[in-house]
Amino acid sequence: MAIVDSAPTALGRLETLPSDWPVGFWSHWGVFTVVIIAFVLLMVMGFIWLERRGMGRMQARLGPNRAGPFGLLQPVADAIKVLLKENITPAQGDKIVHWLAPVVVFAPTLMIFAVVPFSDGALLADLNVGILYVVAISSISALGVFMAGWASSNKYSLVGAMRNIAAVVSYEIPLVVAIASVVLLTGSLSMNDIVLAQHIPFILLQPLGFLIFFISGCAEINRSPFDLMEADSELVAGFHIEYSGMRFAMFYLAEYSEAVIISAIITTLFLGGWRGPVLPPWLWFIVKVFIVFFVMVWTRTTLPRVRIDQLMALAWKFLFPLALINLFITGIELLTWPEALPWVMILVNIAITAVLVLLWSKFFKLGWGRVEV
Amino acid sequence: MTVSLSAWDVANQIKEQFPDAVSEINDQAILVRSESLFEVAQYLKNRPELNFDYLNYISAVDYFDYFELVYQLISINHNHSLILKTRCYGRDNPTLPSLVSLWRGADFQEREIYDLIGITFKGHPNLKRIVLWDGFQGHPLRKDYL
Amino acid sequence: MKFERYGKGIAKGLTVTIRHLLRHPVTAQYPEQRLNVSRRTRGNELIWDKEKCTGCATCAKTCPQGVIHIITSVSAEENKYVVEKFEMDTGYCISCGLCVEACPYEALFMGYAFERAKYQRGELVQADEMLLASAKRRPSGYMHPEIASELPRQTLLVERITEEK
Amino acid sequence: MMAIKTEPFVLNIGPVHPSTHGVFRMRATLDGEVIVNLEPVFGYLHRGIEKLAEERTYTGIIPLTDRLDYLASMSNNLAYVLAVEKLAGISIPERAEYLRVIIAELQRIASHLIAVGAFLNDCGAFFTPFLYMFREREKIVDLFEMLSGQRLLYNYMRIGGFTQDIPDEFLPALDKFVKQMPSFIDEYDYLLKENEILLARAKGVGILPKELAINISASGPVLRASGVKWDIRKVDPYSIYDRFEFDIPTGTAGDCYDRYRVRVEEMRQSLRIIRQAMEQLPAGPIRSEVPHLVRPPAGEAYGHIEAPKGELGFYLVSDNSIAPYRCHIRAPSLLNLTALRDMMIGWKIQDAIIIFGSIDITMGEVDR
Repeated sequence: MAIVDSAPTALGRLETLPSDWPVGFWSHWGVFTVVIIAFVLLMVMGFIWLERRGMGRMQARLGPNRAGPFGLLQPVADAIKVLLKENITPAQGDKIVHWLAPVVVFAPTLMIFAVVPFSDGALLADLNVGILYVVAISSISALGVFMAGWASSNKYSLVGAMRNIAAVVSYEIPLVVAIASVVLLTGSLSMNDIVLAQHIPFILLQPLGFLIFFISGCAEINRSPFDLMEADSELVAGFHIEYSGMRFAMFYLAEYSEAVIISAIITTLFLGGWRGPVLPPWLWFIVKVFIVFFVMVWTRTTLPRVRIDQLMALAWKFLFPLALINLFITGIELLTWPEALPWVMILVNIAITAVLVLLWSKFFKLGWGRVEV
Repeated sequence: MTVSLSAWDVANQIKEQFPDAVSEINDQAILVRSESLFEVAQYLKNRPELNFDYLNYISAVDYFDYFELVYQLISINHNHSLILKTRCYGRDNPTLPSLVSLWRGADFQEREIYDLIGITFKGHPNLKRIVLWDGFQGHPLRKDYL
Repeated sequence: MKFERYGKGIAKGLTVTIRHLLRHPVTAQYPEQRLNVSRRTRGNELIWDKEKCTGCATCAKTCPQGVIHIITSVSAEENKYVVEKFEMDTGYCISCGLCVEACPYEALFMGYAFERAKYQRGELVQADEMLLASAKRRPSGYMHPEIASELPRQTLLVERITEEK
Repeated sequence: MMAIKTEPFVLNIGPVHPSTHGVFRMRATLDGEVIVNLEPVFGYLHRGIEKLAEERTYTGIIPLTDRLDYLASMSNNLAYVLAVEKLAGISIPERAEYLRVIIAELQRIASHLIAVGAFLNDCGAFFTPFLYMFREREKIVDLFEMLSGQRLLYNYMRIGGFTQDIPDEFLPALDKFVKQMPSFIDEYDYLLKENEILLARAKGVGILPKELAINISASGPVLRASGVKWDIRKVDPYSIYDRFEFDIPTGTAGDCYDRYRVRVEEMRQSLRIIRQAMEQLPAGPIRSEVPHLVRPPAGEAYGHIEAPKGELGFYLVSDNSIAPYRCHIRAPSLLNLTALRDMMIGWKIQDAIIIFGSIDITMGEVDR
């Protein structure tokens, strides 16, 4: 009932509200939509460039360096190439779903940016349930992935899609619990408030939460060592094996914009968002996002891939209990010493993290994974 | 150094057990009759002094009148080797006993010989063409294949 | 996953990759930056010395692919063979160098160049004048040490790696 | 465990697949992700080398042998020329013997580098070990290019020796390589040897028990990883291997990790052999007097070497003509695949890929 009641008021408020917004609601909306799309596309290009160049240098080669200075225009060249390619739909595939899947995967990634603050208050919609919105919307793309896997009528893509669903569903839980402990600290679900509350970055107050969030985030967006949904040495390309041309470009774009999102959310939740000295806030934000992504590139370059049962076990046996314990410890800390000095809390939390990880590693063992058939 | 066992000695041991099995002996190899190939091979594998547990290779040669199969047996424990040969007459449907149940290493090699030379191995669990496709006509490694 | 080692191995691996970020890449930028090939390189062409060739066809007999076709006639006044046609199909050539090795009169050379892609298959068949040496078609030192000593020294990766580990 | 009814389905892994190392096809029956049945399908790269060899001269076959295991052409050349020399009773000069050892061991390192790199790449380490290994292999390929003029299909060995003597700059470059290489091997060990994910993926996976390994005629690192100390260089020394000191690394469990470790350790041992051979390398001719067209007496011979992939042997039958009557190739890659099904059943697709990668085959040799 409350929703129905409040709906007209909310709409009414929109008409009158934006005293601090430049030219009213619709122009604000328009400007930020353009900003977000431009931001996402540029960041994706930057990420692709960073990944290919960074990985190239780590692998003792140069990486793309022909298109533009330092190969900066390589993503543009890639985009042009891929747009000129033929769109192929498998003859046995489900045409409509096959066509729809890239859209379903890509659209939510743009929607999430509505709540990511680039600077104080500079965001499309300062939802008071911001982080909940992020969690809710980001799960939608899993549906698109499964649509792609199913509609391609290819066994590889189906297996890849199944793996993806399994991974996303499992890793959502430690992810959300890790977020919950951050929310406990701030007392608000709004992304902007979370940033404002970080006088010291939460990575220090919540080291364990950060670790869990980072690992589950990597798993959510299929980055190595959890990239078994599109494992190129096993499933060739996973769910998008049958895609080409523009639709493939959408998947490619979605993959990297998901990486942008996870980096942006890690930045917002744990690294103090746009806060930082000297440089303008938006630049701080971008720099931090790039640093987070660089760590992902670094791990991708180094680590082998885990197996699907190990992936699930890691989520359920390692991350999930640790996330719960982290949540409890955070709650207890807040209840017992609400006024404790932050630096004491940092030391205590880092100690707790170290002890817990070591302890869990001791207990945690996997079977060899062979199934008798 | 892998010692090549004297074919004469081994042949004498085989003759004690299977008097009719050996048809010809020379310095390098023992030629056994194709009917008793399996028994002789089994004997060579299981006799502790010989203990040929490793089948190194099988080769088949087309001599027009007959096909000659060459088995090199090795004992990992004793580090000695022996060449066992057998002949298979008739070009239409040459048949030999399969040794897969003794040495599984014979699996692909017998399939290959079946494929390229055209010798059927009785008792092979999965005897079909290995490198050529199923409908292929002829056996390329025969000397009369052009 | 065994976490008995607390991710120590993962951390070790990460240090190796990050250290490579600061090292020189080993890639050569091909069209601009050309490395010297071996002095004995067996390029995908054959160079023929018409003066030295006696038309004995040893090369044609040696060639495992049967690439070389040589037609000779007998010249009565000079009492020797005259090569009427010396043709080879580089499309079938496997660059094994056996012909150069076999030639008793040292009239054949492997080519030093390696960029001999053609647009038409027909262009791969080379005969007579096309096979002669020229500024663009330099012979390599394969089986010809006297030529090898004049060619530039081969670029070796082992000498370009400067970092000690 | 659970009562969900599942239905197995058939998945063709290959022939065009990034991890089948060539055109190999595994017809896998899967229950979910678990392999319940598997059938290897060969023949996509069959060129009939054994038949082609019957109509070429003895020297003309050497380029063909390059194309068997194209990642270890020198080893193939060596096995073949040893068989012919045995058949024709040709002895070769001392210097050539030493050079053959050096080259064969270099080739072993090059081949193992690819095997290890490809195996780690199959495990999912995104091309990093692969490219590092390729960098090291590049150095060896450079050396071989200096010798033979080509980078993949060397065609360098001849019956009775070599085509040409080594150039002057070869030994200094080799010396530099031998000095550099151990630190690089250490570094790659540091990169992934103790990596927890790799241990979890490869340890205990794809076990080939000792008895089965012997029974299927496995050879090379696959056999040794199962704990059988069987190396042709030691048990039946060909060429002059009895003059060098080296160990045979063996595994214990016979799993993928052991096969990977055995290969890495073999690289170190190969470096050891090269160092010894370089010290002892005598001067002198590199080719004995062999007629242009070899006509071995009628008879048969089997020459075998410990190639990087296993025991590579050539069984040659001569009828006193310029071409062999029969040339049978004992291909280690093919025989090592015999137990593929046993190793893979019950594992998941991901394991199947790394088990296959750890066997290290080259399709040129499997299909011939």
